[in-house]
Amino acid sequence: MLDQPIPLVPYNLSGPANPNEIKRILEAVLLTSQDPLSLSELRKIFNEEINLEIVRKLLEELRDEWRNKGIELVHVASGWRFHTKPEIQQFLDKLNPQRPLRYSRSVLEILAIIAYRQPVTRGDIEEIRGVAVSGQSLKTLELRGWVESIGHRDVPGRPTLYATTKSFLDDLGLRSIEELPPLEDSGSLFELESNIELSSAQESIITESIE
Amino acid sequence: MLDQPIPLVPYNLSGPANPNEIKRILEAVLLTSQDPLSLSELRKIFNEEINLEIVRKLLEELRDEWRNKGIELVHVASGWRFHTKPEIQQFLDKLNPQRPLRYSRSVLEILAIIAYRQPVTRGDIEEIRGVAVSGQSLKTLELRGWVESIGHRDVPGRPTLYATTKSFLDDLGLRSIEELPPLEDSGSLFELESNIELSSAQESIITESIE
Amino acid sequence: MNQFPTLNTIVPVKEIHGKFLMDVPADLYIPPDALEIFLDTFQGPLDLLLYLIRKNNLEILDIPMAELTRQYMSYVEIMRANQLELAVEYLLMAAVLIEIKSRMLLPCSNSKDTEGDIDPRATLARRLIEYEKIKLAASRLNDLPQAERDFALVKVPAEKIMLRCLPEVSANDLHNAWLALFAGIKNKSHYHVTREKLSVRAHMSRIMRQLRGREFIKFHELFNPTFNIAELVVTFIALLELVRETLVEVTQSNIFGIIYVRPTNPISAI
Repeated sequence: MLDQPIPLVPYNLSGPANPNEIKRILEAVLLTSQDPLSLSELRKIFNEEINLEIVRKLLEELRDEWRNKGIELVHVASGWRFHTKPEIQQFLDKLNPQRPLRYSRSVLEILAIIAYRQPVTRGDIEEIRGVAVSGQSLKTLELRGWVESIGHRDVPGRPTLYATTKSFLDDLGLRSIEELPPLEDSGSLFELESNIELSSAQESIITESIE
Repeated sequence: MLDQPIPLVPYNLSGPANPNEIKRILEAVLLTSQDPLSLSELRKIFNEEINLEIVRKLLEELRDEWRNKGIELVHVASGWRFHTKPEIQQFLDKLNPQRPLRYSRSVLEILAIIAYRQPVTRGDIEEIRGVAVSGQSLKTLELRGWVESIGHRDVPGRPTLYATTKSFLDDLGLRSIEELPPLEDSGSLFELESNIELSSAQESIITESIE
Repeated sequence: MNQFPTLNTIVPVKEIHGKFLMDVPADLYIPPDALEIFLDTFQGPLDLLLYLIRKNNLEILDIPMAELTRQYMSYVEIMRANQLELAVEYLLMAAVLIEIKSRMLLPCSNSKDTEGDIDPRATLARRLIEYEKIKLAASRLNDLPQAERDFALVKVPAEKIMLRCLPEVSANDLHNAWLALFAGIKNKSHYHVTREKLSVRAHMSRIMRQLRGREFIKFHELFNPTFNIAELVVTFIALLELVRETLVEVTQSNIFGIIYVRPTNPISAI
């Protein structure tokens, strides 16, 4: 359907005359924007005189053109954005030797609970993990812009409800929460392999010592 | 000299095997960097195993490849960087429309008087507007490059004569001052006379009209 | 290789050189140096229980409570013996385990309508399953490429043009300003404005500009040969107007001689 030529709405602001010109502009604008740009934002560039479908089609063409580069055009939750392919990271690290901090296991577990069980209160998180949640861990995630409070549960104490943000999806290159890896059923996991649960960290501490 | 193939120092860090691969990496790294990167910084990416001359040559090739894009690779004092070409600015502005700035009414009135009645002195302007003209308003217009002093009137005090500049015409998209909307359009506001005659600001507006 | 991530990706494994100083059951040896790391490694009692269950190949839906409780208590005892600050959750879990174990020892309840039906282990099993899912999900989440850690965002700086920050003015704005100005004046008194060719004013400016910085200019220099008749006329009128406003002087030393136009105040004097 999209393969058929779509007539361009005439565009007259000292403007791009043809699809290639429009693509060149889309490319330049996306390369200068750190945040993802939605279709409708991109359409604004051309005074909204270009059909959304055309913008989408040109973006897809652009994505294909960049396929073999070190940078890729991706479609994430809040729109389209360029980012480097993971294989480029090793070179970037040479330039900026300090690597960004990795999140601790507890922060990651809290994030996973919020992502998969949202909206949740701190109490819900504590119930699942069986331990108290440090304010620091939640703060870390909020400061990163991955988690936000979206209201209060209507129970005594009115605890804050947390959910993940669009920016969380953007930063993981996802379009929606459904694109997260599915929650594995523990039962099937157990059948698969029981010792994968024994993380080597735990293993090394306890089993190692038996020898 | 550089056109001859320069043998690449073997590069072995899970690494780029050929010039195209290196170029692809340079491109990705430069697109993610806000600051210019010097040749020696760029060389660091490859564990300094690549000749500076080769890096320079590849950057020049990259610059040529980007020539027809909305973004260009430029060599500035502190190194190499990508930036947008000026013609992209209008589209970026659409994306982040700053609330359009407006000149105050008094600045606009002063500009109108200078445009329609030039050359005029500050005294002329004050006479027409009936209020003192702040130095700031005139300064604003002079700094903008729209108004300049073109001499002095030979009366006591030798007041400066102001006129509009060519840059004023350019910025308003006019070829000449005659292209300003004619004042006779104001029809009912003024009594029209068909005489084209020489009439100075004072004569026509103030003196003549006091009947 | 292993499609399931290990916790190596999350918690760095520290080297342990400790020797065993304690005599504890064989499957519970923990080098004392490792105890703190042990506490750090486990996220809490659920995590420890899961470890024990998986390590011993126990069935999560049919937990042998006696064995699990025995092992769990051994760990807790070791930690307490070493006076490690044990999170209260570990002790709470110990109590839960003992309670479940003791309830299972009781004969099946006579009143079927209460809790008799429900396996006392059910809640624990449910929590363990849920926690295990999350634990795995956290690990998978961590394996996803992440902005700033695994890839960088592209941000090419835009060359900002200064002019863009300045207010825009259109010719109509000026016209309106003019109209507003005189609408105001008209309200105050009766004014009478003649129609005027703007070009006179424009050419007055042009002539003044040509004169700028000069002693004089020859009359004919004011008349650009490319001018049309109207422009020539307007230029002449502009010159007369400048004379009238005493901005310029026009002199001629002899009949048919060169006419000089001088600014009354050469700009050099500014």
